[in-house]
Amino acid sequence: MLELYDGALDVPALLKRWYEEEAQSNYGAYIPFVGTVRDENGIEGLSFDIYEPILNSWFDAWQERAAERGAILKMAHSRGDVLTHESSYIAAIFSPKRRVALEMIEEFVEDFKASAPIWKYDLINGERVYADDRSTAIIGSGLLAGGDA
Amino acid sequence: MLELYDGALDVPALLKRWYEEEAQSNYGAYIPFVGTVRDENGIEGLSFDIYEPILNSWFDAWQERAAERGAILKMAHSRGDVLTHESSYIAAIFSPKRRVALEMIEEFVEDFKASAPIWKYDLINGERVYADDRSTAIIGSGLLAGGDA
Amino acid sequence: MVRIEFLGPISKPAIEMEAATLADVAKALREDAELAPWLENSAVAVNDTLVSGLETPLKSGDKVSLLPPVCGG
Amino acid sequence: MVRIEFLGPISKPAIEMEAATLADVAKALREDAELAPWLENSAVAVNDTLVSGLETPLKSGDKVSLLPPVCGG
Repeated sequence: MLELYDGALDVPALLKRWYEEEAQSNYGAYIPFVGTVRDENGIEGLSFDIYEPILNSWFDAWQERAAERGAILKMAHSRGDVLTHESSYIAAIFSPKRRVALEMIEEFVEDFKASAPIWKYDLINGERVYADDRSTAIIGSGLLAGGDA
Repeated sequence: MLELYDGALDVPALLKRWYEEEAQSNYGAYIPFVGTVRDENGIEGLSFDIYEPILNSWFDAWQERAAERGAILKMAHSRGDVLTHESSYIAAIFSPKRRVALEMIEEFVEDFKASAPIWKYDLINGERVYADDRSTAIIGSGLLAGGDA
Repeated sequence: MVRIEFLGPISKPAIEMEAATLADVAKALREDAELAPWLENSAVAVNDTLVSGLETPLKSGDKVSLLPPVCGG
Repeated sequence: MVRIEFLGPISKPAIEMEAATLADVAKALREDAELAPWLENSAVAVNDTLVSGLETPLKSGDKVSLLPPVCGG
């Protein structure tokens, strides 16, 4: 249910395949969130590094949370370069109930932004520049720096 | 941006067309909400009546609210019969910002449920049965019933 | 004459009546016992705009719509 | 020997060292001035599970990963 692709996502194909996969599952609500690279600050695009082992366990934990509410999650993300106006991220929830879907897609996307082990770089003149100004330290960061050891 | 169809929606086609319509608009977030008819209570499907003049003005007012936040809305809904596991409703927001998109899709869908002049019927043994137990009186209802005239 | 339309599940044909305000419409419709539950739970639009007061003035050609409880989606 | 991996933008090759706890790893990494800002803002995983205490025991073959600030999407 977690799919990683080199380069930009084929958004219509993913949205269609996921919809059809669950067409007979009796979910009443399907909410995909699609993230597209904006043309801003003169970038040519973005580039992504992913650490898959922890991304997978993070996603599996979310899938369990969704299951407790009768819902399922699907996610796709790009590795490497994605140009402006291309899409790098889709998160989707299927749920019997509208309220669960609306609440969980927001929680899921926000936790993804704060916790998923993915690193973003601006593509500027063909170079990868770490997007440190838009990045978030994972909760518990700084463990190795303290003066307490 | 408001599209009405007789019968079920072609969800993959709508999601694809809307995505492609805005592919160069520099929106960073695209969130469609897809509503599908659940197989429950032995229904064969649902059926819908729509009062278009007020639906259009309701939608136009929401489009203005979205524009104030740099976003746009698209919506499709079915008229008439939609069978179980078919889809009758898609609402979508495009926004430069993730937070605006996540907040507005929820507000929009909830207000749609409470205010949009659409009436739902269960299809049972080929008959339309008004879904009064799931319907919501529009704010201000009862004006003509009061003892104050 | 104003025209009164009953939307969605009310399933009653439109009627026409003389009315100077929405209060006149309310008074006439309350005489129809079958309409009583719908009057309780319906919103009212005049010329496709929702209204909130019985003093709303009406003129010949106006359209009054009763909107019973909704459930789109 | 435990293996220390630096993920994403830290762009430093993995190293190996003797360490009985995460505190030993911390002590060794603090000697590398270039790493100081990353130690401040990185989370730490042992064998791909995030950990929160320096007393975390390590054994030979363990993998310690430093995860700098993230930004998926």
